[in-house]
Amino acid sequence: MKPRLLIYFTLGFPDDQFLVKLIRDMPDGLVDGLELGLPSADPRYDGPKIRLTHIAAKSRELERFDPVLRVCGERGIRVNILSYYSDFENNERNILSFLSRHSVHEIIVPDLLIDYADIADPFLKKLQSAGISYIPFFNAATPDRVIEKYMRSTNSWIYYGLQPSTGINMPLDIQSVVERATSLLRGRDIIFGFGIRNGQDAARIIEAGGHGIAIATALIDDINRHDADSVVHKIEEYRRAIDFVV
Amino acid sequence: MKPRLLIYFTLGFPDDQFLVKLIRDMPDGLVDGLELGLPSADPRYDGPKIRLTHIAAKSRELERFDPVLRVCGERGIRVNILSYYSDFENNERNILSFLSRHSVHEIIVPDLLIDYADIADPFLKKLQSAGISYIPFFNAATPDRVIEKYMRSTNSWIYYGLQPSTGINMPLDIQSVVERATSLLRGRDIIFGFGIRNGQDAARIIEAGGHGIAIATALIDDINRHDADSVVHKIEEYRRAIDFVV
Amino acid sequence: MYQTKEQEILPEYWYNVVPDLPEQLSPPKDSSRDSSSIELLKQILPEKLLEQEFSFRRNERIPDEIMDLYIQIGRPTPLVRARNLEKKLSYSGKIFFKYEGATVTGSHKINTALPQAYYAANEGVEEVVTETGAGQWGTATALAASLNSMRSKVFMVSTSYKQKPLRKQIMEIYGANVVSSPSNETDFGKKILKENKDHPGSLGIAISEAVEYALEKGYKYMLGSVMNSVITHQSIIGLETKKQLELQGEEADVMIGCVGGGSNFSGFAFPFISGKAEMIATTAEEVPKFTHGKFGYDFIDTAGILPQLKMFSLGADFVPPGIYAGGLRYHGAAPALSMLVHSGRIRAEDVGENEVISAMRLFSGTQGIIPAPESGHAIASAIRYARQDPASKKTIVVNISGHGLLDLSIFSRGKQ
Amino acid sequence: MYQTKEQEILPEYWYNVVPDLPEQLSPPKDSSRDSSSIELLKQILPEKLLEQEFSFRRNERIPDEIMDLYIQIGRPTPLVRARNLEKKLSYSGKIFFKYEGATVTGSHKINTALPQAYYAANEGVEEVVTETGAGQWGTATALAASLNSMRSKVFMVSTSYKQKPLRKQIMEIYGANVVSSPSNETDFGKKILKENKDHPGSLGIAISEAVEYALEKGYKYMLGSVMNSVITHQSIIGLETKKQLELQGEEADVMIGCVGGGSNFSGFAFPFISGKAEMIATTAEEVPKFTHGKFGYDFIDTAGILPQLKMFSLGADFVPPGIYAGGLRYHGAAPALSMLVHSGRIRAEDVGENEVISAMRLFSGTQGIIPAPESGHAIASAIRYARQDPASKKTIVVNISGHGLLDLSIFSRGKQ
Ligand SMILES: Cc1ncc(COP(=O)(O)O)c(C=O)c1O
Ligand SMILES: Cc1ncc(COP(=O)(O)O)c(C=O)c1O
Repeated sequence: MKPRLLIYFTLGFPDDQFLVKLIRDMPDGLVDGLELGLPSADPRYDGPKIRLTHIAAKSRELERFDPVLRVCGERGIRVNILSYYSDFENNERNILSFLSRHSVHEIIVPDLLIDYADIADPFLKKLQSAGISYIPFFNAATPDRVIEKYMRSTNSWIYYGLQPSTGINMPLDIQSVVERATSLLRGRDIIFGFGIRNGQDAARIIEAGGHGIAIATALIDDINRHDADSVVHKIEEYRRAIDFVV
Repeated sequence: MKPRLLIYFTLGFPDDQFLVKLIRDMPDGLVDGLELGLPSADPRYDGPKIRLTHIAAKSRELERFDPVLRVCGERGIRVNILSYYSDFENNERNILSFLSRHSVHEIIVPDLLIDYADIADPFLKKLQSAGISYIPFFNAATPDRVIEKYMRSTNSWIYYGLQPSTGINMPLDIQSVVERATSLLRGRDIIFGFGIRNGQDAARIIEAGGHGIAIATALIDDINRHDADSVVHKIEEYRRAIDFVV
Repeated sequence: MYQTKEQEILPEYWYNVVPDLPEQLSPPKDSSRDSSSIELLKQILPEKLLEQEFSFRRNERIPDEIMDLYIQIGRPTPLVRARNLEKKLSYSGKIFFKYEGATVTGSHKINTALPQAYYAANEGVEEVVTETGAGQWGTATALAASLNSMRSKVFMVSTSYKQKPLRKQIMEIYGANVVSSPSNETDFGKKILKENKDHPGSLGIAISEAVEYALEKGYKYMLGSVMNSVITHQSIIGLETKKQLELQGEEADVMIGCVGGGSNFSGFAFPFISGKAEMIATTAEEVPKFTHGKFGYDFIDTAGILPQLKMFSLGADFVPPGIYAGGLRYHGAAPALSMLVHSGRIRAEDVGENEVISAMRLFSGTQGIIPAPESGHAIASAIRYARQDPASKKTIVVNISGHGLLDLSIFSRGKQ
Repeated sequence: MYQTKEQEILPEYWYNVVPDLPEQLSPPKDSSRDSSSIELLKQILPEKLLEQEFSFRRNERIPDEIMDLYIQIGRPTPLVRARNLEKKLSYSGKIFFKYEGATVTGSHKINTALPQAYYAANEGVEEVVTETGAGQWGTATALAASLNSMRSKVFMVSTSYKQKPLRKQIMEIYGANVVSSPSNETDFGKKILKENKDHPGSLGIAISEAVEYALEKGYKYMLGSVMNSVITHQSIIGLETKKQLELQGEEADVMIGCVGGGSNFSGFAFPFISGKAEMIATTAEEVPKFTHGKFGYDFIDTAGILPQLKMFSLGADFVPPGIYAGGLRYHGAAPALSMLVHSGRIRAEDVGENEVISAMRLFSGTQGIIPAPESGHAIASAIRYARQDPASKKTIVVNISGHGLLDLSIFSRGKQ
């Protein structure tokens, strides 16, 4: 199967118009999906660059983001939403109706299994009854029994973080991390994210058996400069890198 | 074979008359032999009691001891002479003629292998040419190679000291000492001496495989008191103790 | 130790508990909004160490070079049945102790100092920097540096620097450059000295100075506890213990160790975490992080240069009383250990000075070993346990993290 | 040490060299004409010890109870290949060291203290008495007494008493009653103090006091070296070493140890005496008993209460310079060892303070162990040997009789 390329944007950063334009003008088939982050008051597992996008996004009124979601729908780009549980908690109804309004059926909640493990089960039930699929967010620190448990309660693909937080670049043996993840999560598609620095890293992930990559921090500077061409150019590089492998 | 009983006297102690009388009056067959010590200026391996007999004996003129040796001859009692090498060295000719005068063919030299090991070989040659048999004096401290060597250069019986010096009573596991000696000296008769305290000890030596015992310090007090009856009485006790075993 | 049979006891891999935790470990947290103190680690820690820190492989292969050094410094350390102590306590079960004091530097600290120094040396670093409180970590660092042909610099908490001349001397014998902290060699130290020129120092301050110094000079910093990779290295204690028990046909019912930053306890106990053994983590009554601390994010160091960790803590600015067991004065405890105490898998226990000293006397008089005062806490817990039910048949295994030959003064404190 | 495989290394029998000597050992000699100082031994030494002393069995079975205690105190001790030292010296052969510092009391002395105390306790004795110079023997005695539920009294040479408070403290932790010698508790001590109230003391004087005290009170005296039974007990060092080398497929070409009274050297080397290994007995340049002493009868103690022994001696009234290595200050050396040096089987070598200190520094920096200054002499000889012919393929085995953690001050003496 063709390796998948996911791109992350924080909603509201740098502004809604830029994101709408960027997505609208994106070449056909360049990305396999978008991961859209709801701006958070406490993006604790994000590195300084993405942290900045949350701060910059300021407002958390979800209606503001409708145009971005709409253009995704128009272009047929698959979307999932990322929300910290700390935000979801206080804004549950709005978020759920935002998802349903845009027919988004997938959500990533990066802090759920870490800081809210004890209420994760009722939360997942709630998502289920709202028809939303929970995409487990795992990383190298996720214990086996946690992985086993959430593999049983969902049949979604998996988002796997390579680094302890986004954007930072710790020394990493990509091969061994990816191999461990794919062997633990046999039978599931795994998209790797967090700290992919360049096409080489991306290719190595696919070579090691990963099913796709997610890119975020690498694009922030260009987005911040409203430089859509450059963003697309970078995305194309990643695309080539992973397609080349197969 | 009947266990042998050897009695040691220091020549000249307490005086020649007493020794002559004691030996002359001794019951037939009570002892199997006498070991007669030449008084020494430095009886270094004797305990305080026998040391005293050497001091008391004073004179070292050997002619003085002729009567004692003569009565032994008359009674047919087998005799060997004990001389420290330190005395022999300076008095060689006299001692050799004393031995030949009384047809004594056996000599014990307790310090030879310890303090004079380096000149032991020529000394043994000299004895041999004088027709005198060297009785090895071994004890628990004698190294195996020393035992082997002197076993080869003589075919005498062996005198085996149980204690580091005469007369003292160190704690002793008689059984193990005797067994070790008899196994090392297989084929030779071994007479055990030094520190046999009582009939029980004596019996234990024979039981463990010893061929005989030598008694000395145990009699000194009685000899010193000129108490011949008591001396004979004690000797009889040892006789009974070792004869009883067989 | 050092026997031909050492290979039977030495593991080939270190064990990282993280994949076996009941819940996911919270990642370290940046302290500031727009810079990454996590990325700062890259400047002061060897790359290979960070790779270990964040990849959380259950089994981490021990490089051959480190294995050789482990053997040279006295691994495997002995696991001893404390028969004399059992008798003295009329305890019906068995008491074993794992004795880390048998390493040449006298404590478990060398277990992580060696790989850290080795990784640094492999990156061409010429000098490593660290702090020390009780002196054990500085000693281990100094030897590890010497064995890897590097210089070492040790910021030694001022009170210890004054009270423990022997410790300083050993570090110097191993070639270390030892300075009293707070010192005039860092901005942070200068600032503190300016406020109070007789400041007694603290571990948090000394860490801050060492990190600042390493950053400034481009040297590598060596961390003695708390971090997960350190605990992974220390797992050699528990892995050996496991094998040693196995070879004797024994099984641990209770495992006891003392907690400063948590490295000796975790290294000892974590390899048994999936089993049924009861576990007791003993802290000093004066530094009751588990029983009186808060479970949440807090700073590793006082200056707040390093990231925050989610752990039990009494606060990074906690100033501990001048207790005799310098190694237990740290305000926090390693995240994985904190989680397991929080979850109830590991029980925490505080013991006070008098109980510790009489436990140490009892132990020395029966087993002959003079334990480190830190380890004395574990011994006190073990004795407490055995006394509660002398008829019990349980097998107690206690970790003795170090010897106390250079801390003898503590015994005078306990004199009646 | 303490491994399951300990049984593979621990011997079942001690080895007594006497049956294998080239010549017969001269017996002890009474000092007076009309009393027996040999028989006096019966009053102050346990019967079983004397029985061993004078029966000279080649193989002396180690009682089970003592075997258990041996394991408790850390036997077998490690035999370590000093790879780092080899590298540092660019030595082409191998260097192994046997490390007696790994026992809980930190030196080989416990090897004989345990059986002596055990025999005394078996005879119902309530208190054992001894002297100590460097402190190692007193420490071993104190623990051995405690493990056998007896009291202990230690006459500690006055200079050491003042200079080594830590040593005194350890003995007290083990329950010993430690007094400075010369003391007011014996007639001999009083006499000496009367002549010079600041007398620095000596080992000979302390032995005399301990013997007098034991005689007076009906206690048993513990002797730390020189006697043949002591050397027999110490043979456990060499027997373990032999087995450990064997298990590794190695053979000793050179064996090196330091000599005070001769017990650690003899215990280490004698089990190899029938082989071909070269042997070097190292003494302190300041106490050159073999190179400048006389081979003949001399007193064990200064007061002349005990019998004389035929040995190399500098004279029982020899007052050694105040050297750092207290354990090497004794005037004589065990008779069997003296004989073998006299016969040429063992080569004697003197080394001086500077050479010793730099050898110790080299050893500590490469192997991590802080050796006792006494053992530093053996290390110096080993390094000398390796440097003489670095291309040699010989296997050097050196005995490190103790650790020097409580003697660190010596390193300051060696500072440039
Ligand atoms: C002997 C000893 N034990 C225990 C500790 C406590 O540290 P940790 O909890 O990391 O093992 C220390 C720290 O210095 C120590 O030196
Ligand atoms: C560590 C150490 N080594 C060596 C010696 C010397 O004694 P010996 O020659 O009897 O082994 C001593 C004596 O105190 C000692 O403490």
